[in-house]
Amino acid sequence: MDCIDSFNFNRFNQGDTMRVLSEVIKNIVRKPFTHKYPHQPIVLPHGFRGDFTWYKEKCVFCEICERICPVGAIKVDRGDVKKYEVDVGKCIFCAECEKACPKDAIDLTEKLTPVETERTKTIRKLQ
Amino acid sequence: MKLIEELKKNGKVYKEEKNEVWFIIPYKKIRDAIKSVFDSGITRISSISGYDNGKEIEVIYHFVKENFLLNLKVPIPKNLSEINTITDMFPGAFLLEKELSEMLGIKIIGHPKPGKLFLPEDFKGKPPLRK
Amino acid sequence: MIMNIIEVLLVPIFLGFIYEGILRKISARMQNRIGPPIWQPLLDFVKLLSKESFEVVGSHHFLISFLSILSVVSLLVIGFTFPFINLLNFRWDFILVIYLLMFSSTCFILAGFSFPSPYTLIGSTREITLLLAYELPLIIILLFFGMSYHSLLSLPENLIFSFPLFFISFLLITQAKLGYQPFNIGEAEQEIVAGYLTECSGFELAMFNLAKSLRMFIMISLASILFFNFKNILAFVLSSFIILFFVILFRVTLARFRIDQGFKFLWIVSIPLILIDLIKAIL
Amino acid sequence: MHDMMIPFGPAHPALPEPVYLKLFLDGEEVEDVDFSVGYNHKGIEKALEEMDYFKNVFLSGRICGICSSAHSTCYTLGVEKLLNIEIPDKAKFIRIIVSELERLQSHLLWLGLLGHEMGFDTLFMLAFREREYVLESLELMTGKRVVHDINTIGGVRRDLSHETMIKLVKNLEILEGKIEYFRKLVRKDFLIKKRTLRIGKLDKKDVEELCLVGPVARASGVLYDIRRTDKYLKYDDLNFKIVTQRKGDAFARTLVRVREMIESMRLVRLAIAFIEPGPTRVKPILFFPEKEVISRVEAPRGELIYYIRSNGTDKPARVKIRTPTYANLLSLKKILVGYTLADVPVAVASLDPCLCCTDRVTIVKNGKEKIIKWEDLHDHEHH
Repeated sequence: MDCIDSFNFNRFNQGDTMRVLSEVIKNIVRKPFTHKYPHQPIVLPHGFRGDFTWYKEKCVFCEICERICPVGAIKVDRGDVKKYEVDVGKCIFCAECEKACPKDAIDLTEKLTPVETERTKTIRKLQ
Repeated sequence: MKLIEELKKNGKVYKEEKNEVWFIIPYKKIRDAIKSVFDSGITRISSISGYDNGKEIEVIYHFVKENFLLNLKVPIPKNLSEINTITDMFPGAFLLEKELSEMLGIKIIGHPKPGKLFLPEDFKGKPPLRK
Repeated sequence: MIMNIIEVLLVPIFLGFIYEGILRKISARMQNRIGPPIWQPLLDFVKLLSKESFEVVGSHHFLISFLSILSVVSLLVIGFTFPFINLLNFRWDFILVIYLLMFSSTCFILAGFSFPSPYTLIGSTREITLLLAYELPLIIILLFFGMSYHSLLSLPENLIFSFPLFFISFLLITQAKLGYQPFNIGEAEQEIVAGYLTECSGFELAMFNLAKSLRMFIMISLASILFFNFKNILAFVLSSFIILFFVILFRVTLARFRIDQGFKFLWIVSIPLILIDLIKAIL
Repeated sequence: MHDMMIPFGPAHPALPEPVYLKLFLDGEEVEDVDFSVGYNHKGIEKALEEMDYFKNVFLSGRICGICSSAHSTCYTLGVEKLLNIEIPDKAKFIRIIVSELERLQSHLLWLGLLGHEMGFDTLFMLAFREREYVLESLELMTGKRVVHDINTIGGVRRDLSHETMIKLVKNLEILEGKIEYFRKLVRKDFLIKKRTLRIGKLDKKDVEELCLVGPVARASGVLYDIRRTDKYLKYDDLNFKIVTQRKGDAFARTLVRVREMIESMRLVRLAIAFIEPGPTRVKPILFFPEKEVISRVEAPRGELIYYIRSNGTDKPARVKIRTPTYANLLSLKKILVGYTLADVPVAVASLDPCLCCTDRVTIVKNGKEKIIKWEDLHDHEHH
């Protein structure tokens, strides 16, 4: 049979609370599962798509990342004064730019993005 | 299948794929076509899509029976912009028709509870998905 | 004299907060969380006092403040009757305890009724229904041991051994009185937001929360006075913690009853339990 | 004559979802119910029309937080059908692993919420504790915990390394015991039974009539699972069972979901075993013919349908999404009327509503009936 009917028990059995009780008693002596997050750092696995980092020395200002970004968070100005601007508030951490970059100038590090209280502070003007 | 023969009287097949049949039904004959779907024993309507192609509004009913998908496309002239309800035969189309009516501005004749679903009650202006 | 009164007023309040802190800490550990520090309820209270208390349109703000203070005061007065405080002891002091316990609950209910909100209305109605279910067994238990604390002295020391079923049903009543699972029906947040306290804020909420922690202290102390040896202060504290542990265990392992189920459960379970022990004692 | 009207939502402690239920009560009994949705308009259907096919993969993954990869799988399957490309087998299996892990975390989240609705916070905490293992696996596999973004047109974006597979299997071994524990718990627990048995009944006829989908339909004995009927991806190669129940009450839905978790874990193990080295992505030819396709997947909550229509440009002409909760909403009246107020949270939770999926829709109103363009909207949302 490729379908199972999980109807093989007594519906009129009132049930008990023993299972929760035993788990709860065991938990008293266990170490807490939660962390005190900001005081205790968390470990992010390898390959986590975290905070946006850009390396100026590698970048050739080819504008590929600007074109490929789904949310338009990256602005590249390849004029006389070369400018690179990223809005981390818009970034969705998809890592498309990291994949597309021919010079490996973009890295989504294994760090969390710092929280800002103002919208303007999330725009990073990199030079 | 008998239903497909039946439907071919009302409209014509324009695309046929594995487990999928796409019909185009003239606006006048939609009631008969839906009736024959209902009579054939299909109870499940999965979705109603609408698309404004500039000249007319195409409404597509997607019926499902197990793995078989039956799609009926009905072009509605823009100056008419109304269609009979199918909620009397397929109660599952209740919300789908409501959404269709508010997003594409099609009047659903005989809908049991017309009114806005997603948009605010006092919404005025062009239906959002009209081109 | 002044020292004595400060002791009598502040010690129950302080202990009430500590009990609640312990309850929150241990239930957190039982759920494998870290949980708040033990003095968190005290901090909450102080913070709530500093908050603005909103006047709800269609209700009497003064009345609600008054009710919240009344419920705290009536619970504090119960503390006066405790045998090691000996401020307010007379021949029928259990009657006073029963009356004041019910009165403090009634303050909550009246506060709920005085708001023009469906949530508080339903919460209060449910609380009244529950009151009808647990008040009778409570009265039977208290009056069976005599009319006063004094009469307890003539009884054997640890009553829990001679009346174990009384103890079990008293635990159930405690749970219903405190409004913890499975009897947190009157303030079921998933159904009626916060029940009878939905519209309270600031000072009133702080007072009602204080009344709740005080009620926990009173009910637990009452249970350990009735069922354990209360002449020895160490034994009293120890037995209080045992009862507190039971309260936590109930709160953590059980879900909430529906009001009809809760009402039925209290009647079907606690009344027969009491009757069995009664018959045993009479024979 | 109704005694009183209780507003349930749009912001309510029981349901972290923006749905507004008007409950008309007589005492404690629910006599009538009226609902309104649409508090969560994101304008996604319109936005999908204004971005190109590749960027839309990320947008479709963000329609819903809990069934993120179901949405993007459905979208990419549709576009692949449109382009007529066949993706590599390895990509198919990786998609299966991610979507089954997602089903696992979604059902665990749901189990926790069910516990929360009946005041059983310990069950909530336990379920969320075990969910952490699933999220950890997903994080390791895809790089993010909730919005995985693993799919792309023509395959998957990240390969599954050997170490990740070992870690995945290890996590599954831990989870197996825990989920078995939950199965025993919900079948035997006194108060869970008391609160869910005979609540929110839906019989087979209602399900067929109202076109309900997913675990809700299966709990009433209707065998309707897209994984089985459509055999998309590689589901026909993997041996799994569809869980059904006959009674159709909240308890039956609980059992179906808990049993489904076990089947999901089995599927993940099987898919890992089936993976063979090879490419994970084919480069699609970027020519979009004028065509219309329909694609269906089984999301954690049931059948999810995308209708995609192209007009020859690099942007879709129309994307219509029918989410599972949207179909299941119709049953609200059936499962609420006649029960008491205390049963409302449990009954609503037993549908597992996800209004973020439902309210995707089409327009954002700016106070003065001004239609905002997608670009404006992006700046708008931060203010």
